[in-house]
Amino acid sequence: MIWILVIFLPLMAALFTAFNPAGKRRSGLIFIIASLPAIWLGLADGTGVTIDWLILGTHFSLDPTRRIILLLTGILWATSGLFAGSYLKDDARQGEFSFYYGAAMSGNFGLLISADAASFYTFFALMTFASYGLVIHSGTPSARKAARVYLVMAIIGELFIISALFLAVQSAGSMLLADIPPALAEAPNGSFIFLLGLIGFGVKVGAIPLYFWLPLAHPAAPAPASAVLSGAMIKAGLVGWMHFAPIGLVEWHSISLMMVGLGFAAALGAVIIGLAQVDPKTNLAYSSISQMGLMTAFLGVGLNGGIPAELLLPAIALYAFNHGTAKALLFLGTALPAKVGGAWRILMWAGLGLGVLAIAGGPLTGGLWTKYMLKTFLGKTNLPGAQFFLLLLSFSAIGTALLLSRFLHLLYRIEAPVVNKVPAFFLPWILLLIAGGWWTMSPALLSAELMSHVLGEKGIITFFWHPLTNWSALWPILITAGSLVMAFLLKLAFVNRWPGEKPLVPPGDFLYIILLAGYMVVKFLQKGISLLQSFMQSRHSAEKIFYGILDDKRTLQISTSAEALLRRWEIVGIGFFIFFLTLFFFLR
Amino acid sequence: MEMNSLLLILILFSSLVPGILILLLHERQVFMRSFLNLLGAVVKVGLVAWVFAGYYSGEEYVFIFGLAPDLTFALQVDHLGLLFAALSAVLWLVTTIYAIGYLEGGKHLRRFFAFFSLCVTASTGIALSGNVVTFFVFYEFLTLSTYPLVVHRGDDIAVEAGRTYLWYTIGGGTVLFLGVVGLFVVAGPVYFGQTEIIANLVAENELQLTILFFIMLTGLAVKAAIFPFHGWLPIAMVAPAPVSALLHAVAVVKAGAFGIVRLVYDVYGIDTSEQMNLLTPLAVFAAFTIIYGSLKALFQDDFKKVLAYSTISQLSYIALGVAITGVLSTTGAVVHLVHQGIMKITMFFAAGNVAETYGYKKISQLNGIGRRMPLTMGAFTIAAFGMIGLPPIAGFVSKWYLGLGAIEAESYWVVLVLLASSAMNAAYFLPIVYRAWFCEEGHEMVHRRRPGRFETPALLLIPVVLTGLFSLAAGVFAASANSPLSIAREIAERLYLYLP
Amino acid sequence: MTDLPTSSYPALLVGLPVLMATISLFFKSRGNAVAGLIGCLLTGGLGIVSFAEVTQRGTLIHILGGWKPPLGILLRMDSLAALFIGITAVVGILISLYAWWYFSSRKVSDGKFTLFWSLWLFLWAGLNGLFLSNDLFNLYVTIEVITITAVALAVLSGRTVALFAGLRYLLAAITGSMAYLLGVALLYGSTGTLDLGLMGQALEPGATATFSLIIITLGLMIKKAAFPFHFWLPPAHSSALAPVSAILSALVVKGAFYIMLRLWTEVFGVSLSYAAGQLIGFTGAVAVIWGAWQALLQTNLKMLVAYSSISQMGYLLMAFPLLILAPGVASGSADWLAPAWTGMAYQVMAHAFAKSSLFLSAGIIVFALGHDRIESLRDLVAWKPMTAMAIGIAGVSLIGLPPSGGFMAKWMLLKGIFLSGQWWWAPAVLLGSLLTAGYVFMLLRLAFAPAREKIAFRPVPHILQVCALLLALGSFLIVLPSENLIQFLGGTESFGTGIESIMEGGVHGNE
Amino acid sequence: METHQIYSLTSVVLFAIGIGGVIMAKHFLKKIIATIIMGGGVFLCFVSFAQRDALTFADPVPHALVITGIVVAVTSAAFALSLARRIHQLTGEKTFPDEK
Repeated sequence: MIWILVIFLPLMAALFTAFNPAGKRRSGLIFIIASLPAIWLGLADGTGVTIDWLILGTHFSLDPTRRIILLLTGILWATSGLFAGSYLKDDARQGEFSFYYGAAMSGNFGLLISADAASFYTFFALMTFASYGLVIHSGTPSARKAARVYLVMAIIGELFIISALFLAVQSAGSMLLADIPPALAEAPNGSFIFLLGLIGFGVKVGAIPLYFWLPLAHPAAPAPASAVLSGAMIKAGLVGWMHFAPIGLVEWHSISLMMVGLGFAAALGAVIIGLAQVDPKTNLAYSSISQMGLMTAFLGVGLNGGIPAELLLPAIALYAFNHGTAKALLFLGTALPAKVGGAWRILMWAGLGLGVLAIAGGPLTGGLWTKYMLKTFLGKTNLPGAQFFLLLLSFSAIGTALLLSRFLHLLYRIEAPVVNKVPAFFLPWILLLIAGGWWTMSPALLSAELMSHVLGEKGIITFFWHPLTNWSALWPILITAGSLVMAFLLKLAFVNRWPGEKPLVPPGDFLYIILLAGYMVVKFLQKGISLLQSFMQSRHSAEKIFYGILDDKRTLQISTSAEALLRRWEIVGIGFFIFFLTLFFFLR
Repeated sequence: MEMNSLLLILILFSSLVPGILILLLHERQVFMRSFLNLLGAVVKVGLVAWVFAGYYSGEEYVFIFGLAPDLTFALQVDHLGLLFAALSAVLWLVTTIYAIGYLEGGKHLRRFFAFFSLCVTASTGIALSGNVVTFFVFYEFLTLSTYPLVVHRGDDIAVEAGRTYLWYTIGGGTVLFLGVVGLFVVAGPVYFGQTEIIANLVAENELQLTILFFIMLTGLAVKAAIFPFHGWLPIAMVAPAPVSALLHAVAVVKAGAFGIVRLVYDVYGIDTSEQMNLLTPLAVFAAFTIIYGSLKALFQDDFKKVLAYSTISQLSYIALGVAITGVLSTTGAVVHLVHQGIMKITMFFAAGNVAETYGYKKISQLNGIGRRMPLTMGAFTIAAFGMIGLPPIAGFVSKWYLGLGAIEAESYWVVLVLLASSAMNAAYFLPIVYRAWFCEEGHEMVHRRRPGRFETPALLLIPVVLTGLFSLAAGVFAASANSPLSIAREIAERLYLYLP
Repeated sequence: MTDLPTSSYPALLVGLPVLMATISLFFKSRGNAVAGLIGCLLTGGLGIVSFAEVTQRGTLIHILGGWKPPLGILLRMDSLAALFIGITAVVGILISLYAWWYFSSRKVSDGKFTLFWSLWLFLWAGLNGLFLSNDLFNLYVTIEVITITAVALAVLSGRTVALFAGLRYLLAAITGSMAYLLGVALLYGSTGTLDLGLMGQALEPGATATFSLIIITLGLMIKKAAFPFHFWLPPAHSSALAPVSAILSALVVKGAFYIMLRLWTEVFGVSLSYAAGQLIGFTGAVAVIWGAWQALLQTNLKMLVAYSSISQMGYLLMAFPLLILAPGVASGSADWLAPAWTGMAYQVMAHAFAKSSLFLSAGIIVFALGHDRIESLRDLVAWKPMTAMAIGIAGVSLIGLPPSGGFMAKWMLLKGIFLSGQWWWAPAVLLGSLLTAGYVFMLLRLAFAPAREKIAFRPVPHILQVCALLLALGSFLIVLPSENLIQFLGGTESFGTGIESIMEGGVHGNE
Repeated sequence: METHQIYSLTSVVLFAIGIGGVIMAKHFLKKIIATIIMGGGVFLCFVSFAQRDALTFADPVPHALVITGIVVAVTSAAFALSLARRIHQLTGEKTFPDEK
């Protein structure tokens, strides 16, 4: 029952908050209630359920990995929903927003608890297409453009996903997602199927080179929507990957290396482009790309073999948990500086700072812990260049710190209200902060096996207070802080002239190259395309030829004169004799 | 006569008799006409449900009437026929309601509703026909009974369209006739399901059987609008919306598709068809039609034209599924027979509602229509998503099975065709959805008043909402017992029981 | 032959209409018509009753005056004759009823139409006599009676067009009759008998037999307007009055065909060849296509229907090549004879019903509008729905769509074609169907099209429409008893000798 | 050549002339006369068969037939003539319109 409520309540919430005035007024509360089953499932142990009559026969169940993500998702949707309830209460189209929000929520929960391919795909699509409504919500030209790019990419992603699912289900011979990784490990075309999935879900994850819609779409949505987009929905792609990745079963060295390479490229490259942005939300979007790059890389590490999935995947999930809560915190935070005044601002800045640190992996934060876990795996792998990648990991920490400092800087420039006031949506924000911090750092979500694998004999408390670990977390932060201070001190033109109005690189950087290339291709093929268009717009069909003959004047003329000839007595006589002779000939 | 045979006749009569009675009514007897129509439709649904229940509890339904010593008129019930009959009956009821609302106050309604009923009689007859000859009889009857509907508007465009419609369908019927007689001569009276007859003849008459197969296929392809015989379909769009809806969803095109299904599965049999290599050309033509129809739809601005070309494309899914061997693709083909029907009828209802309420027929005029007509466009959106193949809507289920079937048969190119078609479906349906929901209303639109209590008259609104819900439910509850999918799966499994 | 059950029906079938025709001649205008109509109804009823009698008792004969052949005249009513008489009766009754209201609602000044009734009764008598005749000369006399009365009916309207057409018809018919009679003379010369059965046994292959076969066939083909001798038919049929047109095309042309069928199957068995059958079939096929094509191009309704007759009669000829076995084909294995035979019979029936209905509908339109331009059919569905429906139903039967009589005919014909392996006839059958659909739906299309201007028309008696519709429905209803009908036609007991031989193994060609 | 052969040959020639006349002549009267010539040929043929061999009596049947035939032929000819006359009265035409 609870399993159905997980998806059913958000759908009901969507309808109720969209169409019922009372529901519209209390949408925040309703969304909290709607996400309670998901949170509950994320924390409790459920055995799963099979619903024969739903879609193509639905199975719901959870494993530790997805339980972590579900908890994350539940928390994010709940807090963002509450946030949105008051944040958007003056918005004329709040009802619409709630509708898409609820639908996307249901999709997001559903895909996490789905254990079979069809329902997974169903909820994935529901989430993807419902969040289109979130992206386009503001209706501004830039939002429309972002939404269009989002939609195109989403459809491309769906196509890859469905083809990957077709092949995977066929080779697994079962609809259960759990059967896919072993089947891929066995199948001769397993790596091909995995690559299809990689591309398909890569769109959602924002992996290189499919990320360019992300810096457009995530910032275009209202803050609570951005929070779930970047915090929760982006993780759906990761979950998709996890369903396909036969971790611990194969040793796909080249795919592994490719993923690690691309992951780190994203982790570092996104930082550079993100630094050139002027919109805090775009900045965050690039940060998301960067962070997802790291997760990509660690999943890639798993494909190199030697690491059991039961250990690696929860670790990645926890990393995602940390990133998700913190990123959502920051995204929601973008709405705060303009609204929060007076003493409350201290709390706000503290929260934002914590969020930044958590993502950058600062000392005493969940970020440190999650990053450490993954580092353990990287350290123990036999992937070529593992040491180099470890170094890059540290660089990425510096990069992230820089990027998020820039984010704070951008927020800082927003004019604060003069009065000492606090909006209602400050509460969910704080709740999120607490919940995120608590569950990232508590060992409750992880298995004892994993804990001991990472930490050995020592407990997590020891880990956090161990100077060495803190130092390893601290030095990238210190380097960042140092370089920032240096930049200020030197009053380098570099910092002052760092773009404030227009981004150095337009959001969605890579998109423009694609569009340019596409434009050139179109121009090159213009003649062909216009030909195709005129061909397709005109009507061609078989009857044209037929009518051409039938309706032609000459046809009529010839036929009539032939018949007039046949009516003449002479011709009849000739016919008589010909007939006579032929019959005579035939009868002889 | 036995009760069960009588039931089959009653199913046919439940629309035939109202049709004839309506013809005898006076034009102004609106209430009586509507009453007869609805009564017939409800009775038909009830009877089909009765037969449905009976068939699943082991009853047999056969009606045989000898025309000539070897020429028999036979009705029988099997899973496939029952599925199609149920589809016809239910959608007829819905469309009747819609038509009553849509054509209110129009001219020549007596004629319209009479032929409307006859058309459904033909469609049900096709579903229930037990042998090739009976099928052919109803197939031609369908052509005739739809003609007055196509030209109903009665202006020159409609009449010209009717001309083209007839040339195509009569031509197709004639070709089919040739094939049916030829089959009769070669194989005798073939009842559906007796595939062993053909199988036993293959050794001796392979050439004749091959030629006959393609002759019959050509005849059926005309109604199924497979390229290059699709030309009549976009033209027949001049008909009133309920007619287009019925034509595209259950009656004409579906008769062709259903015929192809019957031909391959119940006349020639799958193993025979495959052994004789008959299916590859069908697959190629179907695949080409899918792509071609989608491409054409992509470049249209007329709402109904888009839907028409989309029908051409979608219908060939069925043919494609038939052409691929395997339980999964067969399931996909059969279930798409139903799913395409309910989704397409929803779209036509929606297009009709928009045109009837606001007079908009072009896609470029649809900006913001979703706010004005949320239920109509909501149903349309569901159907459009289904057409694209998005879960959990009916279209997804068909596509899922077709795709899996193609992979099972190792026809990977078919998967590519399906995906390309999905992409193109998205490319022409999503702009409509986008305009409806996310664009601002045009200037003249803002000042328009809403037509009444609802967004559009209730008789127009109820059907579209119903079929929209059907499309959704067929997908969401696909795995439940007695859903179209489960019946289709059962059909497929029965068919392949004979395969090694 | 003479030991078959005798009955007075055959004699009555000829005598009664002659009597009634003569009686009606004694009356002035109104009484003439009443007597005529009574005569028609009686003759028709008699035809139906005698048909039923034959179905019960099998072949009936009547020996006129007790004089046995070869000197006396024997009337034979076998199943084929009974079928033709039955159709003539049913169609004739409906046409007569139509004619009654058609003429009686016209202006009184058109009084000369009173001749219609006696002429029509004489024609009917001729037809019945033709179907019942069992010797060649009797056939000649009856067909001449038919010709003269038919031409007289055709020119009844007195319009110049009709007169020209009638003279052309008459000249062509006389030429055909003379050719036929020459053949009869030659046959008599070589066999010394005129009785069909005896002649079939006595005829020996040779130059005389061949020559007479050719000349008789040619004569009859002129009379039945087979391609390329159809030149007289369209003007004659289209210029006549509506009931007359219906009679001419539904019944009269069948007479010549009937003789040809009888002679080919019963007399000329020895001198036929496979190739000759093919030639006849070929002319039939050409007629099917050419007639339908010309019909498609017409602008006048009655002209269109007349060309349609040429096309439909072509189907009848297409059965001939199937009835003649190729050299070397074992008679037992020829399983296509029965379908070809029944197909032909159905074509005769379906065409009689459908064509008369079409001409009567055309008459209604002429009645209402004063002309029959196809353009004037516009909006027919609105102002004469019943007539539109009659045209539609009759047209559907002509096309051969199921479940009409035309469908049965084409089904059987095609079946025969495929069974015999002579597949090359199939495209002609189908193309004919398609072109027929073309002109039928050209009419229906206009019927559904909006009128260009307001139509002013004379009120038409309701009963006229009913008659036309009933005839159209008849072309469908004949399918219902098809199992019995086919049995009736195919049951060897009720067959004449020639048909019996066909059922047993066909007419053998020259080996 | 025997007598009845001469007769029958003549009859065929007469028939052919008649046919030629019907086909080629344009004037109504000529056409009608041509049919009468055709009839003459046919009747001659009949009569020639009445006595197939010199020994037996003449066969009476052909005579009866010829008499009947002549009656029919005369009727037809008379009817044709009356039609032609009527046409001439109404229109002044002596030929078919498409044969001028």
